[in-house]
Amino acid sequence: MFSELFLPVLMVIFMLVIGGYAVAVLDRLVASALGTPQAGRVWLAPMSRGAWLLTQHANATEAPDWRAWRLAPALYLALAASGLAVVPWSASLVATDLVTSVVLWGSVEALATVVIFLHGWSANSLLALIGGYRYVALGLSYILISMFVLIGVALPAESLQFTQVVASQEGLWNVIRQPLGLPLFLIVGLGMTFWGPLNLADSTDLAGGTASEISGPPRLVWDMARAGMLVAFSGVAATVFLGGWLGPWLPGPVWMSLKMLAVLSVLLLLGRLLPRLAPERCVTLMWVVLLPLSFIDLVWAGIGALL
Amino acid sequence: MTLTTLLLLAAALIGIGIYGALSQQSFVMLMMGLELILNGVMLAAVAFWAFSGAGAPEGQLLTIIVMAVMAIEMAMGFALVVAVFRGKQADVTESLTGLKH
Amino acid sequence: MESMNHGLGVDIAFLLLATLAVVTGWRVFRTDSMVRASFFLLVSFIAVGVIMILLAAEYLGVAMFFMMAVEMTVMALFMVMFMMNPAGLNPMNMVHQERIAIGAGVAGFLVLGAMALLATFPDQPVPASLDPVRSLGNEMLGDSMLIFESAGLVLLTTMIGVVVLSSHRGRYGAAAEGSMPPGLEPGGDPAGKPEEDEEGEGGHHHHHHHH
Amino acid sequence: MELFALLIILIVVLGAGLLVQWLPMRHQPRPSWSQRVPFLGGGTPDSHAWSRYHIRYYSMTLLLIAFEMEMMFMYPWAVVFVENGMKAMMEMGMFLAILSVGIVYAWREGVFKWQ
Repeated sequence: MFSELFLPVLMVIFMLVIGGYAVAVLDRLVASALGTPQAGRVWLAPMSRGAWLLTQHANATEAPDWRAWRLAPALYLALAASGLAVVPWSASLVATDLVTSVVLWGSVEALATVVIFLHGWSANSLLALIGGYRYVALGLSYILISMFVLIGVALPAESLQFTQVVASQEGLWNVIRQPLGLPLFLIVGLGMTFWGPLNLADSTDLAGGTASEISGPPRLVWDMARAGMLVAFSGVAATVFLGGWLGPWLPGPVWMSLKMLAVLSVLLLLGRLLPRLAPERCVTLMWVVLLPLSFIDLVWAGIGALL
Repeated sequence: MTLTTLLLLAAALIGIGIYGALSQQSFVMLMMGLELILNGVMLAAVAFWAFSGAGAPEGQLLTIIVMAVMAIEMAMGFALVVAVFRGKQADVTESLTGLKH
Repeated sequence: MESMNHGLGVDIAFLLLATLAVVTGWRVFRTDSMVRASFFLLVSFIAVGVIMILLAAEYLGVAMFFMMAVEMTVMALFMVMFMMNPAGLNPMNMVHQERIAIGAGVAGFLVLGAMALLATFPDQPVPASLDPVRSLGNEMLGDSMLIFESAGLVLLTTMIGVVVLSSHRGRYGAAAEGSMPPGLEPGGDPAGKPEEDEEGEGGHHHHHHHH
Repeated sequence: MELFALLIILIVVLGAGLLVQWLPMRHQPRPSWSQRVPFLGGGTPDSHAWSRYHIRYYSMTLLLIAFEMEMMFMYPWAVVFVENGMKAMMEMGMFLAILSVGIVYAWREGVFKWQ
């Protein structure tokens, strides 16, 4: 009972909390390394910001869709949790080892679009709504790229299960076997959490976009959910491209954490370094440039799997 | 969870879908009724596959085909709505007298 | 994965999911907000998807999530584009021939329900050793290859049809240029939406109220 | 059991997300009406944000629905790809060709231009 039910739940919650904190700290470290001074101590600042948000007065708009407005951040957090739940830490240490976990992750990406749109919609405020509409254009574009890339890694594994995908990388990691896969997938990750260059939903030119009207506890949940989704994404990326728990000397979960941290740092660095894309260019870029690249990735993966 | 209860649920979904498809004036809402009907059909197909098909893959294939029908219906339906709307500025079925004759 | 000899937990889960599917399916036609309506429909689909997962059709259930999430988002966008009152700030009723519709719905339910209750179906559950995804894949590459290929072609036709019907911006420029005001900016004011023409035409009984 | 664990995870996290919002805000008074005007970068709103709105990228969304249906076929195909060898490879070629024709056509017609 304990190992089957409580352990997975505890594991996922622990990962959400620790991962969210790690994202906040890493982002500050990256920012100060790049020359943006950060107020407060790097290790304490996320905590104090969280505590401040928790006690802050929550804003409201004139006639929001209350239920959807409060549900959307919590649902986004729950999606991040279900993404983390399918990430394997070792051959046996998986919160939920579904047979179709690759497809489940695809569904998480699709449902994230719904939740983010709902978040922008429910505030009944123009800027938030524009953020929501923009995000849908982006979300519907990257979902195909992500599916092609993930089908590419499922080919050599002959399975839609993440544990099998990792097991198929015993000899050679997918990042080398399918060189186009990881870069394309990282773009998806930035899109999904609307981080850095792909921040169309909550961008500053919309005064915060879908999050422009929320403050206090709802904002805390929203920020945590975004960070949690980034952690879940880096877990999936480390699993499917960097060989998951595989590695010499160290135990599996340690390798996994190290790989996740590496993916996270790359993502946060990219988020700080790349310029933000104009939303109307995004759709063309995704469909005309990146989607054909993901076709090439799939053909590459197919030939590689047959040889 | 038996085949009978599953089919009853499917019947309920189809019934609500029929109501929606017949009663709504708007194209888009009408399409929602159709989707709900197909939802019930898919559930029934999977239920038959699970309980009385002995695991024949055709049951699953049927569900996928229903899903494809749904996607095509939706894509073409919306494209038609856009085309008609652009021509007539109408989105309500009753104002489409031109299509009747 | 639970097989056919499932326990009480599965039954309770099924009951809850069935209620959720029916109630949200009903709410679709009973809510004022069109965006809410499409997301209610999404919840109904998700509940059915979870039931499919309980029935061991794990791939179909999970695939239902992503297919329907995308379809319902698109549905919501089209609601916003075409409905008078996408948000439900004021109540509205866009129903015609309601009695007939209710009658047809109830009749449909009764006929199908009677079939479910009275007919006897063979009792051949899925064998526990079957891998549903693998069998589906082999079917699609084996006996049902033709269906698979024709589905691909039909979808291509759909894509082209969709583009032909809905794209107003051909490769030689906008089709409606000159007859409609151009948009101001992406995501900006809804310029170019033909609302004024519509009011003048008198085809609608529902007016959009601004607060 | 795995599904049950996933369900518990979902419920616990969703509940936590709602509790973190609800608990501190239980006793908070709602902001006054004048404070509840949506932020428009200095502008004053004259209507609700929820109105009819022409979404410029709608052709792309319709294209996506057809596309995604093809993806539905590709997941089970991926599982049996290695078993079927060349036959599966041909299938993939056909599928990608169809999709590419769709994309190229839509691109030429300007579907991916937004605005």
